[in-house]
Amino acid sequence: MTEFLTAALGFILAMLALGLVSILRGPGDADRMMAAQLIGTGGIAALLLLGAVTGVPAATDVALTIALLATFASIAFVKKGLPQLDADEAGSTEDR
Amino acid sequence: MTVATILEMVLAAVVLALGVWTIAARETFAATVGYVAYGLLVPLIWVRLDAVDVALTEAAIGGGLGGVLLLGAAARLRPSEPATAAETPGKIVRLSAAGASVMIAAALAAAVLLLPDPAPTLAPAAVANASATGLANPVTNVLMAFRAMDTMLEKVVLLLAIVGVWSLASDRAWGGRPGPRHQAGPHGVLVFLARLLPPVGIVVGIYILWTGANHPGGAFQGGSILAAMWLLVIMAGLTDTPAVGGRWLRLVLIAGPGVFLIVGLGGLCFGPAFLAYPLPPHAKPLILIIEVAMVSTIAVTLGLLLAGAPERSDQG
Amino acid sequence: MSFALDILTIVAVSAGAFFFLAGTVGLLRFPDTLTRLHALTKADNLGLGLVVLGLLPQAGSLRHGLKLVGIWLLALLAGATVSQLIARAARQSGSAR
Amino acid sequence: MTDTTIFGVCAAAAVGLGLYGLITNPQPLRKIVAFNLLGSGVFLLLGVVGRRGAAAGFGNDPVPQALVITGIVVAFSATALAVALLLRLFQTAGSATLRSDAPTSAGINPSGD
Repeated sequence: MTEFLTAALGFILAMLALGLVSILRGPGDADRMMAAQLIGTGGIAALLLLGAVTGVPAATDVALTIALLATFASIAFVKKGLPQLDADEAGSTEDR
Repeated sequence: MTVATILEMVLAAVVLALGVWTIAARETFAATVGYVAYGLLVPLIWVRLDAVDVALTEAAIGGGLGGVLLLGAAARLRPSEPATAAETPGKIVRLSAAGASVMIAAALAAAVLLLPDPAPTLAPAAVANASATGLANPVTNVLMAFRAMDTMLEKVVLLLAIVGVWSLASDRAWGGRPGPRHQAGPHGVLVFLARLLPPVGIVVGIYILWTGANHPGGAFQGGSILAAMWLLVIMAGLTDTPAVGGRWLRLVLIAGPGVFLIVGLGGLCFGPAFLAYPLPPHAKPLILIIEVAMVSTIAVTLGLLLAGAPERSDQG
Repeated sequence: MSFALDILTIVAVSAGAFFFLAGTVGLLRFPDTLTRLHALTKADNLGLGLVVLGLLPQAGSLRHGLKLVGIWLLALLAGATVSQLIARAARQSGSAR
Repeated sequence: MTDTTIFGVCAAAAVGLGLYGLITNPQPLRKIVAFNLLGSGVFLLLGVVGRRGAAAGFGNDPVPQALVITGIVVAFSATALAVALLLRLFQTAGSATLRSDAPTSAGINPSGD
């Protein structure tokens, strides 16, 4: 079972890396903002599998922390990444 | 080559590739995004090294708060980028820098790989004295008891950093509020998230603090989650950043190191030495009191460090 | 019983890995920001959900299992909100062609 | 090949990368990012040392772990101060260059410590 989970973990990590390549290369900043989102899902999946493989149950707590802070990072991406959004009265433009 | 070895090589390769991107990317904003991704992936290595306490801290700081700090600065400094990009040093400088970096990296790798076997360690001593505090997590024991002086001074460093940041305010904004005032409509998506997530985040933060006594976790990791939740509420426009001149704010800022210092002096007056804790049944409650005072200080300090220097006067 | 649970783990984690593959293929192949965002959020959230489902039989205690489910719910909430915000930002900055 | 070998080399490479970026990148913010990368490599090195020194039934030596946690906090404080200084420089001078009129600006350390 451990072998299988390790292989799945390696596969998901490779997918994560490929996804990051395409995101970081991507033409606009909006593409790059997806990076934290990608880590928020793929990274957590990898971390949970790693906890099961390595026999560290506390890895779940790390995943919980990353889930919260990746969300925070994504929000900050959107708020700060596009200055025009923040400058011209963020409230009205963002909520329509 | 086992499956586990291949996995470790994939993990190291992904992390290093992100490191290369962080250094080599042309735009600063893109490089910073790469650093955030790097900071959120390094915890996997720490978990693999069986250091979950550090993994928690790296996840909270490296990826979360630190990444957001650098990202905000990159967005604000964007107009200055073309001017400074022209100052790239010449080929000779770059080549010699690359040479020096490779040499230092090789020396470090050799030093780590050629450590004497078995490596010198203080772990047995840390385990032998664990009963003195009543805490089961050895890392918390080292942080809060055996090297308590380091932890106390670390809080003083945080305090000095916030004093340094605040002293950069212009005369007009002295003692005022940091950052812009965010505004958002009452029915926006962001406001929805900022109402839903912080209660969960606060529970998780307190859980991480509480579990730190016996399992990986602790005041700093919990405090950074609380800080992130606070900033989320501020970014959604539900509340404003506090004026840095406020008395209550300053009281919270010194609560952590203050309580630590009082307990330490108590050890000097009633016990054998500075920061000496009393015998087992009383040590754990004292440490918990310090941790609770520290977590509020850490949450407020980290949040204000991210918010930056005051930019608006108190009324604005 | 434990054999059946192991089978469940293998099937669910494999399916989760497949959805991560689908998400990455979508990121690499789709032409513009909005479709790539669509590929990323749908496929990856489903992938994480399946991985969590697969790890549930391996979780030692009820508390651990509940934490796993909680992480997935948090990721879903974050994914839904953040992808909305990114899509809006992309549309306004005009990078979504 | 054990985990300490792989991650030890990875950590050393991160230090090298960070150092290279710190020297060659002209933008101060990039120098700060590079310095953080360097610091993260040093922390990882300590983690690998702690892993090798694992004894008394631990996966990783608790003493270096505690040192690294303290180090991460101090590095974050220094980064926050450096970023604040940089933003203030940009605000008052209108540019974020570290270059003064004197040709050598080698002594400037953007990390703030």
